[in-house]
Amino acid sequence: MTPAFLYALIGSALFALGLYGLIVHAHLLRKILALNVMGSGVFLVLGGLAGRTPQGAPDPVPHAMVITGIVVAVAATALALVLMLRVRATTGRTVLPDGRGN
Amino acid sequence: MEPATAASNWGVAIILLPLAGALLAFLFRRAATRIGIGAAVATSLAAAALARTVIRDGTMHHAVGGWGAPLGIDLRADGLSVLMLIMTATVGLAISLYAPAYFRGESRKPEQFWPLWLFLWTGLNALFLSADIFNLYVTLELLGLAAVALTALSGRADALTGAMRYLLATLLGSLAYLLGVALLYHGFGSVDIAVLAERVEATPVVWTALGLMCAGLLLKTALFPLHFWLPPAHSSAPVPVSALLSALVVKASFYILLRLWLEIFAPLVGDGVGELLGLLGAGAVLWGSIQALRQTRLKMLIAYSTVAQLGYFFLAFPLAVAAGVTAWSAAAYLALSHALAKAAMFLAAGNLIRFGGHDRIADLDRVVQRLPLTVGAFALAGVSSMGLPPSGGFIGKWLLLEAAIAQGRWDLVGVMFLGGLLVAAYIFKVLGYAFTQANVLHESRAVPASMEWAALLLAIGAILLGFMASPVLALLGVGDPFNAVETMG
Amino acid sequence: MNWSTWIPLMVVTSSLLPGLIIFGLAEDKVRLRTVLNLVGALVKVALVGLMFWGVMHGHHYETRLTLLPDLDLVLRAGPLSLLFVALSAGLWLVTTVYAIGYLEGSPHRSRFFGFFSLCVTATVGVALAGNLITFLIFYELLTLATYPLVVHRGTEVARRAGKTYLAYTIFGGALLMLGTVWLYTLTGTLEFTPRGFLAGLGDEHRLALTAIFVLLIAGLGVKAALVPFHGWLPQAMVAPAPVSALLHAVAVVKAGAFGIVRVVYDVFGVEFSEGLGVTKPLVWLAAFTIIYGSLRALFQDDLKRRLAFSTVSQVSYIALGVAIAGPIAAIGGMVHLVHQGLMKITLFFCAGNLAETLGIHQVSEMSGVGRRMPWTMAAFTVGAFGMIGAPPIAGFVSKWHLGLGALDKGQDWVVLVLAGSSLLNAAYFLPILYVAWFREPPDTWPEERDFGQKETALALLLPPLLTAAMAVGAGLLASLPFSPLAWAKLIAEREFYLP
Amino acid sequence: MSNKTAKLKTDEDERFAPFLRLLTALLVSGVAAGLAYAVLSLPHVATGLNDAVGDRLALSGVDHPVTAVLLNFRGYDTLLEMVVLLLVLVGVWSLSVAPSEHEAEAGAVLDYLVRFLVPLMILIAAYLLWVGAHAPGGAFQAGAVMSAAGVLLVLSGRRLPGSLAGWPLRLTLVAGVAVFTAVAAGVMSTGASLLEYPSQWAGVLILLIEATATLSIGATLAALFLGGRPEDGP
Repeated sequence: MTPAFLYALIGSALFALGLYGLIVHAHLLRKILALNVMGSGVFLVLGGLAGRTPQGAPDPVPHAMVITGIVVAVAATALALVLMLRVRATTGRTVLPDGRGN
Repeated sequence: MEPATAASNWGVAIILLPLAGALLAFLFRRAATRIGIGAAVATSLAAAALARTVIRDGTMHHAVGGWGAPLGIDLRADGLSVLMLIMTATVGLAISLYAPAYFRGESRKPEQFWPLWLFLWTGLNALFLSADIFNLYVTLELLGLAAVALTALSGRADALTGAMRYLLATLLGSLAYLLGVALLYHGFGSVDIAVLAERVEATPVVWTALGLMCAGLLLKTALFPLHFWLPPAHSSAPVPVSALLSALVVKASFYILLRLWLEIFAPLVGDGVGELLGLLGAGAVLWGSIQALRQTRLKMLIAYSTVAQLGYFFLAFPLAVAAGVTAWSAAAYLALSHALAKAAMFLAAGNLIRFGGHDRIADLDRVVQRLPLTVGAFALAGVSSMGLPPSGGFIGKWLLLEAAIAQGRWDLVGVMFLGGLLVAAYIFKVLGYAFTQANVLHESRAVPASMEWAALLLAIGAILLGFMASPVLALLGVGDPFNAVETMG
Repeated sequence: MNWSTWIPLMVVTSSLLPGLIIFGLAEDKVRLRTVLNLVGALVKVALVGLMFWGVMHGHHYETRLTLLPDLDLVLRAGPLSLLFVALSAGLWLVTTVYAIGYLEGSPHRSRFFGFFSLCVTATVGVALAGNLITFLIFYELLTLATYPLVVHRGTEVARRAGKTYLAYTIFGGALLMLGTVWLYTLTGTLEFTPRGFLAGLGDEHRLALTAIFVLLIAGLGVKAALVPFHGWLPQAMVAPAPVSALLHAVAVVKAGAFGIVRVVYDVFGVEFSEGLGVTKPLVWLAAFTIIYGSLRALFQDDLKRRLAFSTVSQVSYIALGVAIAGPIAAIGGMVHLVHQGLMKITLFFCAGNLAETLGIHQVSEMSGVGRRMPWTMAAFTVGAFGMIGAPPIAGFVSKWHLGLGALDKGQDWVVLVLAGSSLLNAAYFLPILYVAWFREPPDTWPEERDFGQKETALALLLPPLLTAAMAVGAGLLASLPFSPLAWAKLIAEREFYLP
Repeated sequence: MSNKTAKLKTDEDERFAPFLRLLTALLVSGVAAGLAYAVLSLPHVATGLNDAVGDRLALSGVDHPVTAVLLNFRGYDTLLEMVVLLLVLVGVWSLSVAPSEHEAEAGAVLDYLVRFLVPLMILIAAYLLWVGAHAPGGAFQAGAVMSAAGVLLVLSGRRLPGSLAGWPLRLTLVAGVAVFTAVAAGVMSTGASLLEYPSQWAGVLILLIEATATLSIGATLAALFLGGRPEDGP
């Protein structure tokens, strides 16, 4: 098992773990965190597998994609957090009404 | 590298024009409405120009940065892309005419609406032009986040929770899609659709990527049973936003799915997946229609109607096996008609709400006499949704029925038959009340003419599509997006 | 491309354009609206007259627009089209005059006349359709255009009637569309062709073609009010009288009946249909509907409902004539398309007059009304006797040919059906006439309006008198050239049966 | 769960029933297993686009491959991604107003620390930006450090003065995307493709884009941290 595959496997596990958290938890903050865990998993898969080059220096394209992905994830998280605070401010609760979303 | 052609310039322009508009509208807040309308007109003109050049010169290719795939990102506009861009421009222009009157008098709303909507438009245009699955991810996020922000614009509790649910769903969908992109890249060393199409083989990686990307995109497209987020979001958003979401945003993820399916996955996966998508589509048609029929609020009814109509597009997947071009053309035609009709319906609903202060269907109270243009818009849009002639919906349904009958798929024929009756039932439920005197008295507010006409013009567009099948189908043939040549061979 | 290419389209637009303009008119622009209505109607009649002349002299009128790559929107003036077009154009003119009088002073007239014009547009389109998809388009348009007329009054009863109307017609339209698409996938063409375009299809398609026939006839049977698809018709009676007249005599039921003629003769071809074995069941169904409608009519006290069930019965004569599948019966069926129109519209005009002038809606309220409104009741009497089949009124000519045609094809039992129907017609019309003419009038009428010296408004009185006169004329002068009968014979000779 | 019982519980208590959790766990394990299987089926050696990037690196205007991909080969992604960031800021501003200054007065130590750290962080940001051309670094890293400086200022109770919170702030936020877009479109005037830098100008243009991007990203992230639009004007 090369490190590249180890990263990718851990990434897969994080993705699944995040998915579990997203489904099971009702609290919006936990859901948002769960999505971030999932995102980290995806980035690990994307970035980790770039290390399979014969030369040793990793493939730069996935790395650039990860940076792009991270910025998008940061932005999405910011929006989600502000939205969560607004939901809490208007409804008094930090869960979604009528069941638990996903 | 390759010289920039006229088509390339227009292709780039329809991405950069709304972007520039968004930046300016954000910067010069007091002029946001004027800048927004200007950008909308300019973008629509650019879309028309692009369409003209693509019809004349064939598919547009543009290698961003001059590198070309697989190192760089390619933009591509074939008939299908152009059709989607025209659809976006038409609906976008109408909504841009509608929004100023809708937001007039509300402090801060115009300056918030216009940049977000123009960002959304940028995302849509970029998405329909992209030939690169990672770039598509970025456009998807651009689109999704703009849509969420717009959904929450009113700040009311139902809008906020609707937006929150929508955000969680759309992010989950994007992540699943992105993981699929990651697997495809590492499996085949490219994120360019055309390059991937040459390289992919039916390996576990492709299957996993297919599963992830399909699941993510279906969630974003709100295909039954992944539609749970759509009705609350689409019904609680401000009216112009509801129209955008239902008419355009769900089409974007469907478009990506269609592209991936046509170019990457279809040759590999056999009939099973297509059958499954068709089954879900059938479920959507029936379930969405029944739910729509049960609603007492107009906006909820229209939102569930979107769930149902989205199902029709997916009926094309099982039919494409033997009648590819007809089935896909039908899906594209239905998507186009639905965009115009559904936007018209939401805008009409917005007028009714503005007029009576509510959207309770049973209390519409002879509104046909007071807002004839608006009810006319709703009715015409309804005609197209039902698939009755003459309308774009009729052409789409005709083609889809033709494909289904030719293959003896009586199960799908039955679904379309039942679906059509159910649509008629809920549309005429609304119209029936619009003609009938209600027992309640309520105050009424004047509805600006621009709001009535925007709805009506869109609806008339949906009707006129019934007479434009030849040019539209000819456009769809540009660049052979549906692999007609291969199917015949 | 010459001007005759556009005449069929102009016939359609001559009511479409005024209709669209009327939608935009303010409620109080009475005169402009009236002018538009009448000019449209007159132009249409003139154009139809022109086409009559042309077709007699062997001219060819066809408008063709591309709809789908291999399917065109075709409007074509053949002899059969002209029969129906002439009926609708002529009766639209009369009905417009009547409607202007009937609706005077009532609200929402712009909307009413707008949809009224659309309705006639659709009917004319149905008549001129040169292929099945064009027919389907106008057929569905007719459904949509009549709905606002049915619910025009805006009451809860009207809303429910509209719902029933749609439930039937939308369902029927869906069946028709299904059959049409199916047919197209088999043949690749939908062009109406004399003696049909299916003869080339092999035996392996028999089952599919039978199913398609059933789908098409069921889809058309809804509007033609064939049992069991007739339920909407009596309910739709809540609509204003001109609408009832239009629904029953000209537009909706006739579109269905006309469609049946088209499908049997120009799609399947009568020999092919017979070979397929589908005409026999249609004869039975039509015969059953004739008797059933008459029986139900016997027990209705509401005048318009009685007339509605009478329509259910009478329109099936057309289907009967077609389904017997012989030349003489076909003549009877087609001529009844016109004759029934003239007679039934007279009856509905009269019923409208009674309701509008005296507030009479029930048969039981009609005692002595003949003395109060002699002209109206005279017209009514002509219509009623025509329905019964008494010579020399038009209805007799239809029944005579139907009977002869049935005997010609060896289906003698049909004559019994016709005789039975006539007896039943008599049984539900004669009591009305007796009560109206020979009973004493009551002291007060339910809701009397004063028209001075005249029994009612002139715009209400002239149309039924005119149509009644035409019904008599069509019967008396049946043997002259240009009579409906002569034209029906021409159609049968030219289109359906080679000499 | 009915509304009545829900009210008695806190938000955190709303959870799935154990049975459903188990079911979800099983489902998710299936997803993980499928992913692992797919990942392990990948070839053990793959160059991806490594060689392609290496071949063209000399033409890109920078020496570091990741920066070359970010700003040149796939610069279009980066442009759109900066649009995403800006868009989210517009969205956040439409949702809420920034909370006004915290009552908690910044202590002397924090105040001193901030005075000391902020200039240093700006310096580090500038270095990261510069070094990005040939080593790990670049606009995003630099922007992140800049925004950290901004966050420190916010935490110490400082706010932009009203005169700067209006259009000067908005201009700073927009500048990154605006300059990037202008360069991307501007090069087309010579007949080149979108974002096709003339090779001798590539380095300079990328630096220009990165410098403004750093500024805008820093400002945007800090503004996002505030969580709402500044209270200014009506």
